[in-house]
Amino acid sequence: MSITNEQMIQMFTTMNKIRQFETRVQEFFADGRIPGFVHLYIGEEAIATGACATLRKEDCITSTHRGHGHLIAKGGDLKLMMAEIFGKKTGYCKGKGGSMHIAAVELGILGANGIVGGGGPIANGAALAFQYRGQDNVAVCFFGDGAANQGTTQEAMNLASAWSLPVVFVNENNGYGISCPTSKSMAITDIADRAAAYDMPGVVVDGNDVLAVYEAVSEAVRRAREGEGPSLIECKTYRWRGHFEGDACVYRDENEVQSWVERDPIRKLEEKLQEQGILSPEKSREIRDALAKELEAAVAFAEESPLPSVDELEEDVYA
Amino acid sequence: MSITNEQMIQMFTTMNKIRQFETRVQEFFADGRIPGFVHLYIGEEAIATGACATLRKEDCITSTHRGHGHLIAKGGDLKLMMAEIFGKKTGYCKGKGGSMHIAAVELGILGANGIVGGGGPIANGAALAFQYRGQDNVAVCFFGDGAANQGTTQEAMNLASAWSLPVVFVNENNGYGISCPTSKSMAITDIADRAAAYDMPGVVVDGNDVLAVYEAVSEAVRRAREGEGPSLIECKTYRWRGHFEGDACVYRDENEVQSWVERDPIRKLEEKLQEQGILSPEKSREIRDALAKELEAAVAFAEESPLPSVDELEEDVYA
Amino acid sequence: MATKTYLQALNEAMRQEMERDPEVFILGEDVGQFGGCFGVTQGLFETFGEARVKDTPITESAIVGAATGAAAMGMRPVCEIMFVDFIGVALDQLYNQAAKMRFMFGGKAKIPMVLRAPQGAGIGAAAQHSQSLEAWFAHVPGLKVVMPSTPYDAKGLLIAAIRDDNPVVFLEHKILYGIEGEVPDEPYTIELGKAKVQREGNDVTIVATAAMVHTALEAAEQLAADGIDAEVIDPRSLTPLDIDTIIDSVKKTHGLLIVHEAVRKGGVGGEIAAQVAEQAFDFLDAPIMRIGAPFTPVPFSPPLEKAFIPDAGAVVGAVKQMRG
Amino acid sequence: MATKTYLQALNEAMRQEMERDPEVFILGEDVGQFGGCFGVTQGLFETFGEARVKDTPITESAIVGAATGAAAMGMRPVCEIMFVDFIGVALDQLYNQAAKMRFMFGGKAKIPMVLRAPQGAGIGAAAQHSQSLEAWFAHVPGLKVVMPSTPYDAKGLLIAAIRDDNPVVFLEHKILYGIEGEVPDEPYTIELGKAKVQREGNDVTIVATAAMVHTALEAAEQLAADGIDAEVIDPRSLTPLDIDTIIDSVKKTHGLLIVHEAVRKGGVGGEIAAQVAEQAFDFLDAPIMRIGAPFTPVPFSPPLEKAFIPDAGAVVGAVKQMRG
Ligand SMILES: Cc1ncc(C[n+]2csc(CCOP(=O)(O)OP(=O)(O)O)c2C)c(N)n1
Ligand SMILES: Cc1ncc(C[n+]2csc(CCOP(=O)(O)OP(=O)(O)O)c2C)c(N)n1
Ligand SMILES: [Mg+2]
Ligand SMILES: [Mg+2]
Repeated sequence: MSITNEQMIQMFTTMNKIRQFETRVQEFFADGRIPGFVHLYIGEEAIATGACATLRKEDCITSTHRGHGHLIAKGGDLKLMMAEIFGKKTGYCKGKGGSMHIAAVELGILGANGIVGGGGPIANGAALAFQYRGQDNVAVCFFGDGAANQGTTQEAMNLASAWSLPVVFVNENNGYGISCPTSKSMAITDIADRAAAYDMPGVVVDGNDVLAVYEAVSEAVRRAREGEGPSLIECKTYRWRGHFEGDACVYRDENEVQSWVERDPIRKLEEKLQEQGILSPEKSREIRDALAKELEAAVAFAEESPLPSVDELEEDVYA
Repeated sequence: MSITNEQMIQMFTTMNKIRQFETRVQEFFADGRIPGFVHLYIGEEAIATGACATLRKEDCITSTHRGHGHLIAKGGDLKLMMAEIFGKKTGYCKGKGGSMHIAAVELGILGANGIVGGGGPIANGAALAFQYRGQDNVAVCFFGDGAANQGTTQEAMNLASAWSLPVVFVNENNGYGISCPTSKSMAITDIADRAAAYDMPGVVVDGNDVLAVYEAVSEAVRRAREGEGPSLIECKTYRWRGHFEGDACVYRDENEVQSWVERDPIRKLEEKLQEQGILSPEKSREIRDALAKELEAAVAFAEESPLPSVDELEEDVYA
Repeated sequence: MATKTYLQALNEAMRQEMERDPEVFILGEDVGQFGGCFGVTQGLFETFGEARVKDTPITESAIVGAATGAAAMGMRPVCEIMFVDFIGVALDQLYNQAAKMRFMFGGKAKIPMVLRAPQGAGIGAAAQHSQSLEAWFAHVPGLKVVMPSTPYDAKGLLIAAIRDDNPVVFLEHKILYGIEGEVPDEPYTIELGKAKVQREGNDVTIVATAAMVHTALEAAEQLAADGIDAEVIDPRSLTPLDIDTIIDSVKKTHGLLIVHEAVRKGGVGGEIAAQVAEQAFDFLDAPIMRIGAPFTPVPFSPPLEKAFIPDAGAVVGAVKQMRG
Repeated sequence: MATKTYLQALNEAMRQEMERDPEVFILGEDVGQFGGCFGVTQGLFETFGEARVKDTPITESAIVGAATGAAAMGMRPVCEIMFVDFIGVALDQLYNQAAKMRFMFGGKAKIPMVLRAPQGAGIGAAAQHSQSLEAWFAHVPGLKVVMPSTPYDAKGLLIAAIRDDNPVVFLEHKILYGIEGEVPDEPYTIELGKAKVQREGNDVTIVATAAMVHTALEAAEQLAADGIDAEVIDPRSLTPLDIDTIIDSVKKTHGLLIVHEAVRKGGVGGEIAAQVAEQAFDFLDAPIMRIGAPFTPVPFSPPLEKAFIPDAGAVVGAVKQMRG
C-alpha cells in the first residue's frame, strides 16, 4: 500500500477537522444551543478518516447516529453541517434532519441514521446500483459493535456476499453499545470473525491507527472495485465522550477512558509524521489554525443563518 | 452416546409415522380436501425424529411452516393434528390455525410458524424461562437453510450465546428456500460455520441419518442442560416434494430428487436395524400396520369432526 | 384491447416498464425462474435475465433496503414482498428509511421505488398469510399507497407507481389475480390519487377497496333489485386519497358506507368516515357506516374465514339499515 | 399519597410488581445499571439483580421474541423498546407472533407480556425518535394498547398491564416523564378499557391522548374564559376502547373534537370519530373535528417541531370553529 506524504498530511488534517468540529459541538450542546441528541466521534477519528481516504467522490457511505466524523471525512461542508445541527434553514437538510440525519447524496453520503443497523441494507442498494451500471464504485457501511448484532446488519452482510456486491463493512468497535459492553452483547471478541459466516474476508485493525485503517480498507475497496465482493474490517477503538452528550457514563471507569485517551489517534499520527520529518510542529500548528478558522466561519454561518419558517414544514415529504 | 435398541425402534416408528401422515396429507391436498398451503416433510423425517428423541416432554420446540414432522416427533396427537389440518373444531387449534400454526403448549410445542425465521426469538424466550427458573430443560429451534439468513434467526443465535441460553438450533438444510438454492442465498456451504460467529459449537451431520442427528443433538442438549449454552447443528437433507403441494419444481431436476430418494432416511435406518438383527421384516411390517391403523383412526376422527361454528370466530383473541 | 387477468396486467406493466427504462429492475424472493409465489413475475426472468430479475435470500429487510439504496442512486426498483404479512421483519427500512429519507434530507433525495405485496384472505392461508395492512402504510408520511381492484387499474396504476419518484406501496389482492377485464396492450398510466366511480348511483355512496369493490358491486346489483341505486367508488390509492370524489358523491347521495377487508377497528374506513363527517356533515342523512373484518386474526378454517371476510349480504344489510 | 413524577410512578409500578411476583422480569437495552435511556428502570437492577433486569444486545426482534417465548411459558416479561420508533425492526414478533399466538393456537396459550416504549415529539429527537405509532398497534387484534397521561394513571395502568394475561403495548409519552402528580404508595390497578373524564364540561367533548390530554386541558381553561365549558376525556387505552364514556359525553355536549399527536391521517382519531358518527350521529350539532400532526415526518428544527405538535391554540380554534 503506497501512501504519499501528502495523503498522510491530508488525513492528519481531516482528523483534526473532526476533532475540532466535535469539540465545538460539545460546547454548544453543553450551552443548550443544540436541540436533541448529539453523539460525538472524539477518539474515533482515525476510522472515518482512514476509510474515506480510500474513496472517490462517487463512492457512497452509509453512516450512523455517530455520524459527524464520517460526513466530514467524506467531504461534508462544515458550514452546512453545523447549520444543520443548529436546526437552521441553511443546513444540509434545511433543519429538518439534525445531527442524526445529515446527508449529502451529491457527495455519496446516504445519511447518518438514527436506527442502529439501518445503514447496511441501504449500502447494499447503492452497491447494487454500481454493480448493475458497471461502475467500479463502492459503498462503505459504517456500523458499531452494537449494530453488529442487529438482524439488518447480518442480513446485509449475507446479501452483499451472496451477490458479490462492492461493499465494505467498516465496524467501529468502541467496546460499548450505550452502556452495554461487547462482553455482554456478544460471546465473541472479534466482530471480524463474523466475516466467515458470509465467506468474506474479515480483518481486525487498530482503529486508532489511521494508516492501518487506510491500508485495510484500501485492500477491501480494491477487492470491491474489482468485483471480488464485500469485506468486513473491524476497527478497535473507543469513544472518549459518553454515548450521547449528557451521559454520566456509570458503566465504565475513568481509568479505562484515560488509557484510551493516551492512545489518541491524532497524536499517534502526529508523532509518526514528525518523527519521519513529514510534518513540522509549525506546519501542524498551521493546519490546526486554518481548521479553526474554517470552523469559526462555519459556526458564524450557522449562528447567523435563519431558522426554517413554519411554511416549510409540509414541504419535502413527496417528490 | 448410548442408544438402546428400543430407542432405535421408537425412532423408526416415529419416522414412519411422519411419512405415513404426510403421505395421507398429500393425497388429501391433491383431492382438494385441505385448504390453504401444505408443506410436507417427506424425506426429512430423520431430523425431527432424531432431535426430538433427545428431549423430555417439558422441553420445548419451535417449529416452522414445514412443521408436521416436528410436531409428531414431539408427541403430537395425529387425531388432533389431522383435524386441525382439515380445519375442524376438534383440531389442536379449533381449526383457527391450520397446518402452519399447529401448536400444543402442553407438549412443549410452541407452534409451527408461518414466518420464516419466526421461531428463533421465541425459542430463546422459552429457554430464558427455563434458565430463570433453574430448570434443566432445553428449547430446540428448528429452522431451514432459508431461515438461516433471516435477521431474526441471527439475532436469536447471538442472544442465546450472549446469555448462555439452553437452546439447540437445529438447521434443516434441504438445499432450497422455495426455489432458491443455498448456492444463491448464501456464499458459504455449511451453515454450521455460522456458529463461530456466536462462539457456539457448530456441527454438520447427515440429516438423513437419524442416529447421527440423535447423537449430535444429544450432545448439544447435554451442554444446554448443564448450562453450557446453545449449539448449532446443521442437518443436510432434502425435501422430496415441492416446496408446498402444487409446486411444479421448475428449479430442480428429477435426477437430483432421485439421488436423494435413494438416500431415504427411513430405509437407511431400517436396513441398519435389520442388519443388526434388531428389527425383523415382520416387526417392521407390524409397526407400519399399527401406524396405518392409528392414522386411519386420525383420518376418521378428522373427517367426522364438525367444522367450527361462526360464533367461535371472535373467541380466543384475548385471554 | 384484450381480455387479461389482473395478474397478467401486473406482469405486463412490469415488462413494459422494464423495456422502456433500463433502470427498472425487480427483486424479491423467488421472483426469477420461479416467477413469484403467485406467478406475477412469470417470464420476466427469461426476458430480462438475472441482472434485472433478482432472486433474493429470505431477508426482507435486506430486500427493502437494497431497493431503497438503489432508488436513492436513481434506479427504479420494484421489490416484491411475498405476502404483505411479512412486512413486520422489514418495516423499519420502509417507514424509517425509504419513506423519510427525502424529508430528513431536506428534499435532497428521491426514492423512486415500488414495494409490491399481495394482501388479503380467501385462500385458507391463515393468520400470517392473509392480512390487509393498508392502514399502517396510509399512516406513514412519505409513502404512497395503491390498491388496484381491476385488471385495467392494476396495469395503469403499477406503471404510474414505477414512474413515480416516491416510495409506493402497491397492494394487490391475491383473490383478484385471476379476475379478467379489458386491458389495453400499450403502456398507460392512471394518476395516483384519483378515485374511480365504478358504478354510478343516486341513493347511497359505497366506498370500497380491493376485493371489496367487487363485493360492493355485487351488493349494488342486489340493492338495485330493491330499487336502491348505489354509487360504488374505489379510491384506488389511499395516499394520495381522492376525498373530493367521495365527498361529491356523498353530496349527491346523502349516505356513505365504507367497506374494506382489513379489520374494521383502526382501518382506513375510520379515516375516510372522519374526513367525510368533517367536510360533508350537513349533507348526511344517516350515520356513516363502516364494514370491515371483525377484530380477530384471520382464521384458517373455511367457514370461519368466510365469516371473517365481509360479503355482499353485509353490504346490503348495512345500506338497508342506513336507509331504514 | 405522595407527589411523584410520571417516571417515578412507572418505576414504582415495576418495582412493586417485581416484589409481588417473581415471574415478573424486565429486559431491554440499557435497562440495567444504566437505568434505561430515559431512566424509567432506574434502581431496579440494584434491587433485583441481573437475572431479573436484563440488558440485551441491540436486537429488538430478539427482545420481543424472548418476551413472547417466556410469556408463553407463564412468565410475565416487561420489555422496553427504547423508542417506539424502533419497533419496525421487531414488529413481526409482536403482531404476527405475540398478538396472534392465542388465537392461532385455538385459545390454548396466554402471552402475558408488556412492551413499554416512549413515544412522541418535543425534545428535538427528529424523525426516527419522535413518532406516535399507537394507530398501528390499535389495528392489531390480540394486542392491548395503553397510553397513560398522568402519574396516577401511569402507575395503575402499568400494574394492570403487567397483571393482564395478554400482550399489552404500553406507550409512554417522553415529554410527560417529568410531570408530577399524586400517586399512592401502595400498588393499585386501573382497569384497562376505562376512559377517564379529566375535566367535566357541558359544551363540547374533547377526547385527547397522552401529552395531548394536557394540551386539551390547557385549551379548556382558555375556552372557559370565553364561556365555553369543555369536557376532556382521556381514553387511556385504545384497545379496549371505552367508546361508551365518549358517546355519553357527546350525548350531553353534542360536539366532539379528537386530539392526538400522531399524524392525523390514519390516526386513531378517525376510528373514534367514525364510531361516534355511527352511534351518536343524531346527537351531533356540528361535524366531528380531529386535530393531529400534519402528514410529515417529525422535523428536527425547534420551530418546525413546535409547529408539528398540536397546541392549545389549535384546540381552542377548532372548538370555536365547531361552535360556529
Ligand atoms: C434499532 C435501534 N435500537 C436502539 C437504538 C438506540 N441506540 C442508539 S445508539 C445505540 C448504541 C449503538 O451502539 P454501537 O452500534 O456500538 O454504536 P456506538 O454508539 O458505540 O458508536 C443505541 C442502543 C436505535 N437508535 N436504533
Ligand atoms: C418472513 C417470511 N418470508 C418469506 C416467507 C415465504 N416462505 C415460506 S417458506 C419459505 C422458504 C423457507 O425456506 P427454508 O427456511 O429453507 O425452509 P424449507 O421450506 O426449505 O423447509 C419462504 C420464502 C415467509 N413465510 N416468511
Ligand atoms: Mg459501540
Ligand atoms: Mg430449505
